[in-house]
Amino acid sequence: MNAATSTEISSQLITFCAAGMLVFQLLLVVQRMLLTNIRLFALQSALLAAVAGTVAYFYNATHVYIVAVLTILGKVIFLPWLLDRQVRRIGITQEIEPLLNAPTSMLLCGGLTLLGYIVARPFTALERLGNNTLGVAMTLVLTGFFLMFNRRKAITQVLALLAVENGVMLAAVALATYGMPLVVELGIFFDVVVAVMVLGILVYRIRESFDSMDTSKLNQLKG
Amino acid sequence: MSLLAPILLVPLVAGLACLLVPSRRVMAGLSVLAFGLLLALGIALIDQVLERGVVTEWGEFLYADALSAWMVLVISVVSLASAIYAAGYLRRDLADGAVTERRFREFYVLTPLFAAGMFLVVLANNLGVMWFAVEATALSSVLLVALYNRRTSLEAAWKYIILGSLGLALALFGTVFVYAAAVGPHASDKLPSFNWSRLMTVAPQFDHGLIKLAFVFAFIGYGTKAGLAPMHTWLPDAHSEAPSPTSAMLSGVSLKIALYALLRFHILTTACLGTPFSQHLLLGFGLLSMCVAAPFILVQTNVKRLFAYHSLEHVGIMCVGFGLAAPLAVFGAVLHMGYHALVKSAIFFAAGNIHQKYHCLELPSLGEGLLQTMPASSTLLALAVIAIAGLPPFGIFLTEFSIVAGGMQAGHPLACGLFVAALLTVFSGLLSHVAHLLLGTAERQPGGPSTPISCVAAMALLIAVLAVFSIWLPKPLLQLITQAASIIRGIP
Amino acid sequence: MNGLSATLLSFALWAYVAGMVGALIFQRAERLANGIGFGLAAVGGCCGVLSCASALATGAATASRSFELFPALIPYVQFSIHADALGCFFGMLNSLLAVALSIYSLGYARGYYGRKNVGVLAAFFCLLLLATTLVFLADNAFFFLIAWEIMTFSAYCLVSFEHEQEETRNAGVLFFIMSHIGTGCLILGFLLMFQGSGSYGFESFHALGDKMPVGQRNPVFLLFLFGFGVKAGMVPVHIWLPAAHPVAPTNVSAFMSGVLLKAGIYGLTRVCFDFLGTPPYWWGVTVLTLGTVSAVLGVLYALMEHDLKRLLAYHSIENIGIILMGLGAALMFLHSGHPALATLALIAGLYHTINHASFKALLFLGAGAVLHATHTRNMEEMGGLAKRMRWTALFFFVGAAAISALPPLNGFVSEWLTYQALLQGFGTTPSLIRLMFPLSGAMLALTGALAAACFVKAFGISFLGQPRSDHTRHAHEAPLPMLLGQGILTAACVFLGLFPTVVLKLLDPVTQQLTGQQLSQQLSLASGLVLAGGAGRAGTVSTLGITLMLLCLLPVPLVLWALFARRARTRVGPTWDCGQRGLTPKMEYTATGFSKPLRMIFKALFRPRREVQREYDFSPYFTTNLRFESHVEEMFQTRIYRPLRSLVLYGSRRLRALQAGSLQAYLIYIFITLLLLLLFAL
Amino acid sequence: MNAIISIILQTLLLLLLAPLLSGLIKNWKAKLQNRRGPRIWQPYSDLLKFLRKDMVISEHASWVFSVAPYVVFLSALLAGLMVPMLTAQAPLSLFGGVLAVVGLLALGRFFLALAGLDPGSAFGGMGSSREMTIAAIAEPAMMLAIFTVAIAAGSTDLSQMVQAGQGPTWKLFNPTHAMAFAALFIVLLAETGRLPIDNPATHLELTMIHEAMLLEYSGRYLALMEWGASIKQLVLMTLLSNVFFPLGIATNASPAALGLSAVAFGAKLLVLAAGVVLVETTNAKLRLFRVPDLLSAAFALATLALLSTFLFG
Repeated sequence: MNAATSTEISSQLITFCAAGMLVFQLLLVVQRMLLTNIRLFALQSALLAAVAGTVAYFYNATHVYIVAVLTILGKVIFLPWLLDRQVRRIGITQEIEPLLNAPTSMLLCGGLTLLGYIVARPFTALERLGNNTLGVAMTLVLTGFFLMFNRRKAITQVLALLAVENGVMLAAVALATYGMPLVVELGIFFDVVVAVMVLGILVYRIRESFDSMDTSKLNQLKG
Repeated sequence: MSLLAPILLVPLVAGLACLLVPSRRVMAGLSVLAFGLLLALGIALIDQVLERGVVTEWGEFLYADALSAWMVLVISVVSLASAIYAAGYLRRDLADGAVTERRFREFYVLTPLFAAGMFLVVLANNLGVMWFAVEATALSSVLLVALYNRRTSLEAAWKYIILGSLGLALALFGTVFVYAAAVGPHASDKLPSFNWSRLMTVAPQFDHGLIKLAFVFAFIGYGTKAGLAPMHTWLPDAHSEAPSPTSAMLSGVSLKIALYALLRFHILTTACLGTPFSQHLLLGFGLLSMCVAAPFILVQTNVKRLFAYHSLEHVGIMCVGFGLAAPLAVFGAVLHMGYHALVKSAIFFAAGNIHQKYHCLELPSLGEGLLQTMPASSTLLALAVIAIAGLPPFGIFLTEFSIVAGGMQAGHPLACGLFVAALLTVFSGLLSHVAHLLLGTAERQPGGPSTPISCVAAMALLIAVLAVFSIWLPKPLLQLITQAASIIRGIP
Repeated sequence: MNGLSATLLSFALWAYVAGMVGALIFQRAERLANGIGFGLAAVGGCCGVLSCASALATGAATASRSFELFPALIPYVQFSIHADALGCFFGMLNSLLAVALSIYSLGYARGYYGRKNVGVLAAFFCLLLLATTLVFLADNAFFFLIAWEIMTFSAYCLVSFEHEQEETRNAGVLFFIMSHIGTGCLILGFLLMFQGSGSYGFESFHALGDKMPVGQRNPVFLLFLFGFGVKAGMVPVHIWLPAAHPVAPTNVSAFMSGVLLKAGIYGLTRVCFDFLGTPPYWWGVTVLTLGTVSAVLGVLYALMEHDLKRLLAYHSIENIGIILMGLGAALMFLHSGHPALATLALIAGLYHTINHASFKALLFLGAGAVLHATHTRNMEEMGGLAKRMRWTALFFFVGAAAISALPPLNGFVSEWLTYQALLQGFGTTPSLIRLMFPLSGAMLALTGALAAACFVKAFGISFLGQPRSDHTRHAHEAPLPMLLGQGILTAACVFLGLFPTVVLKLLDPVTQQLTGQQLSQQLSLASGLVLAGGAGRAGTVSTLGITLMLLCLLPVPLVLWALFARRARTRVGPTWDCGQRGLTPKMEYTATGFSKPLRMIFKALFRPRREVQREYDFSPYFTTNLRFESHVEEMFQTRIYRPLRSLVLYGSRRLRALQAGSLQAYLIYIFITLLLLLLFAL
Repeated sequence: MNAIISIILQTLLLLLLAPLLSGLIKNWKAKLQNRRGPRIWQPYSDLLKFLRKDMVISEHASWVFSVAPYVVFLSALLAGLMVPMLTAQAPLSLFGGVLAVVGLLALGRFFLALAGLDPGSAFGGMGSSREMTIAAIAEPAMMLAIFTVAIAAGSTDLSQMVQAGQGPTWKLFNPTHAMAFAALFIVLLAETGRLPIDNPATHLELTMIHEAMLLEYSGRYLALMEWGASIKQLVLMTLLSNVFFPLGIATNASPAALGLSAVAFGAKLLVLAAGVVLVETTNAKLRLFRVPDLLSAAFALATLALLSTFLFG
């Protein structure tokens, strides 16, 4: 098939996946079951991998395949499994009452999405793959950020952090053509994994000495 | 001969070696040795840089200009001092049962890795790699912060890692934007390199809006790591809860490493936009940090937190210096990096000695008259405080003075007024706290063995170095700093 | 400045350095440390006096060039000094006190043997001397500020030398903070000038002068006025002074009020007359007003003190006020284009500067000797010391008479000159503002009279009458070095009083430099015997003549004795006291009682708090035990400084809520910052 | 040469005239109170008596006690030599003008007050405290009044002031002069320890001021003190009369002029004394804490005088 249609298809695919990621993000915001949150995150990462795959396929940039594979290995399989294990070991399944209740958070996320698109608007010219991926990425970052201070459980905060990471990666893959240089991609992936492991260690130690994972209990250091 | 690669490898090797060696003495000796070697390499690097201007290795993967060389020097000096200090300090901690064998080893493995990360930050040519290195320093230092495994230290570590990695995620976002700008609208199949050396050459063609956006994210991200208000909130916790050698490295260098990353973006942005956009951000947030630090210092009750906030203030000072962008100011700020690294580490060492003697750091319970109970450390602490308070003959007076002078040159009298006012407030707080801590008659004579010799030696070393370089800046060093300043001001 | 005095000067500086180092090296052997430190300081002082005096006398000071003291090894900096006339004048003052105080300290420091580290005391004293000398000679803003800061710092260390008492520590901290704030203003001021001149050198500042737009000169002036005013102890930023002077070791308090305050005066003179060009009118008005207020308030608060050293400290404020009156008047005359009058006023101010240095230091030394002998600063426990410490009493008396502006001593001369300047100032302007001159003159008169009252109290209560405590009863005369130190200053007071015209000659180069005028010819009549108050038929005075006449008239009473009282005998008996029996020290008038009338008259200002507690058995009319307490607290302390301090601390405590420990909150800070910056970037 | 002669003459004049003046005032007061009162030259015989008597010096007293009488006496005398009495040219005008006069009187007061404290008696201190207080609050009024005249004359030299006054500019009812004179008159009452500020006749412990300081003196020292006090009074009155009413003062040393000026001087003194007597007899002594009101009134008057120089040229 000719290039025109291929770009057509690719951009549609990418837009679709990005939108999906956004949807999962919003679900993540309202959902309070920890295990479900982890699943949602896994699905979001899968969509990210899909975006990467699309880019790799249609613009035959082979090294982006590596990104896709790494994403699947790391963010779709390994990290969810790790967190899942943590959660089961700790045996807490419910997130406690977040800072803002569901409707308010949804409203806020709507606002953030709007902001994301406003910020991203001037750069549509730069987007060759599907329009508004930058907007989506921006929104993912902002809402992930919101999710982070809206929740109290250590695990959810880690998830939120990873969601922000996803947003960044989306931007990396879709905005800057063909993803970043390979070194950087590897570095980022490696960092994310190590970060989560370190966080895991800390969560474990915190549970040891606080016998709870409620980070709002961590407020002895004042002034 | 190649220097950059060894500078990266030596600490890595040392760290990994510490995983294997059995004896504690060997570990301590090894790290001191490694950092001593690094110092030598750093000094050698200065010559090379002054000679060639820019040193690159591994096919442009590693890159060192005057600024990097200066940072390398600062890192290696402080790390050496803290290695010397740690030798006595951790032995004492082990004896007190503050740390276990395992944690002891952990310290000696992680500290060199931490250092290695910092070296990579300043030597990386690729902005993405630089980001990766910063994240690495964060991850390696987190476990050091949590070393004592107290509730408070875990809390501090948690806040540090969460805020830190969030910030770094944002920084990555900014990096991505820069890359996108580098790629430019017309995509070619050939991947453009993401190397600093190349970016600077093509900076002016970048998309302005994108670079602005990039700088905002990078500013928030690296600013968080550099402890700029209002992203500084992790800083007092982490710095006060970490073991003193680590606090010294955190306050002394790692803040400046993040600042270095920020500066790279600042240079890029200014080169691209040609407007003082980034300067204004630096100036504003610098002043904000100083003003935020001041009240916390006035009413602080914990010695280490006191000096942690003081570091916040000094980060602010440097940012103001860079933001004013006048030759004098930038020169002062660059020099300030070095002086502050020396003094602040010495101060945290003193805090560590106090803690090991009194087993607490709360000013009220410490009481007064430390000059009597621990004369050596107290005298050195007094000297360090004189220096950090910006009193002559120590160099910080010179740097702060020239920053203000630069501000006047650049025509920001109000900013200068605010700057001086913040300095005065901080001075008042610092002086009243320290005077009441050191002077007077001690009610209780704390027991326990006297401070290990190495703990005092490290302080003395730093203060001596400071004193010497306050009144005498050797030609090459001066040249280096001037070059670094001109790099920051975007004059290659 | 010619070779000889230059070498002498460098010799003095080296002596101070050597003294400092030596004292530190030998601090274990305290006698040796004392001897080396203070001995070398004295030597350096002598060299300094010779050097500066010769430079002024030979006029070498006017011709002197600025030269590099030592090459700077750090960029943007020069350590250049320039012993010009003004610098030499203050340097002379500094060295003079250095001699007297160091000799005094040789004896005074013995009191610390075994208790404190005398070596450190001597070392910091030498450092202080070094720093002050450099402050007066520095020719470069950066170098000046370095010397200034070292001076402040060493002064702080000396003030908190006896840091065992809480009071001392707090006073030291207050002093350091206040003067550091002052320094901040100085830095800003200098750098504002630097902005105009593009160099730190004083030469360039001088060249800048009028070229600077007034809109820019005004803030500079205000900054300098505040910065130097703090150091000089000008009301309302004097607050540190009465706290710090009493608690310092006496030789240090003497040096502080003798020289340290004068550093502020030096700076003000240097800036206003040398740098800032022709002053706007309101500068002079401000300085004159502040001077008057300082003078009156200083002496009034001094009257309320019964702590001898605090009393003296408040008098320093008063005298600084008098000096500022001279300077302010000079500024006004400069504006209205009367250089000769300006010179007269300037001379009055500078003359009073050196006078105050001599007699205030003398008084402090006396107080130190008393403290040394009686171990108390509280006048209520003294009395009858004139018989136990004859020499100290004599010296203190001379100082008291001098500071009360009594002829023929030096205080009288400088105040006389001030009066002259103020009176002749009346004609300089048609506007209503000219009323300021006689009115501030009247205030000066009030100040003088109150000072006299205060020193009648100070001398009378502590040296006359009967001893009020055992310590005082067994007081002994101070050791020889201490007396020697006081003697030198007494001689200085008398000389400055009797031979004003000589001093005026020394002042010529200074005024030449600052206002381009030399008045010593006009002001000295009858070959220097008589001091004239300016050209034409303005008044004249001759302290020497007065003294001689008093001696000449002495025969009158003696003749009367010879004529009538040949057979009259004199015998010593108990005090009559209207026939009361058993007079005890308790019945003597107390210091508090002495100042009671003035306390009542100025009630509105002092707002004295008095607590009377009476215990009685059966009827309130038969009191068994009575306790009376009366405090006067300083208005500025209670109205301005304390509220300000507590406000700041309160605000800071509230701000700590920002760091409440909640991670969520911290994240929100970052989030909000991010959003704001995004909007900013758009 | 004739400078020395004039000095000697004026010294004698001061020494001899002073007691007479106080005697006169005492006598006239008595007359106004329908008493016979002491003879005019009673003070002379008092002084002689004191001179002849033995004296007792307190055991607590120090050297100040014995130096004070000389200083008080001599400073008053020297101050007198700086004030023009008969000739416009005061013998010692070169050695100091009005400021020096004030300074010398202050010197005397300083010693007097110290002498009051010296024997450690209960009353001396009270006396000196009050003396210094009143002097202090009288000082600004006095100075301001003097300044107004000095400014008009353009000099602080008394002879200059007198000559300037003699000039054509002098008007009897110049408001400036009138107010300044009034102010200075009140100060005179305060300085010479007259009613309503102090009662020279009393020895009631709690009300006296000047006398309280002399309590411990006896014999020839007391004589010097009293004499010094009266000389001071004479000096001040001369100052007042000659500066404000420089009528008939001899500008040259011709006998005729001197005679005329002597007459004029005597007349002026008599008038002034009469004024003092009137005030003393018609007023009761003020409470100590009411004195400031009086003196502040004097200060206000002096300020008004100053203002009027500004207003009326």
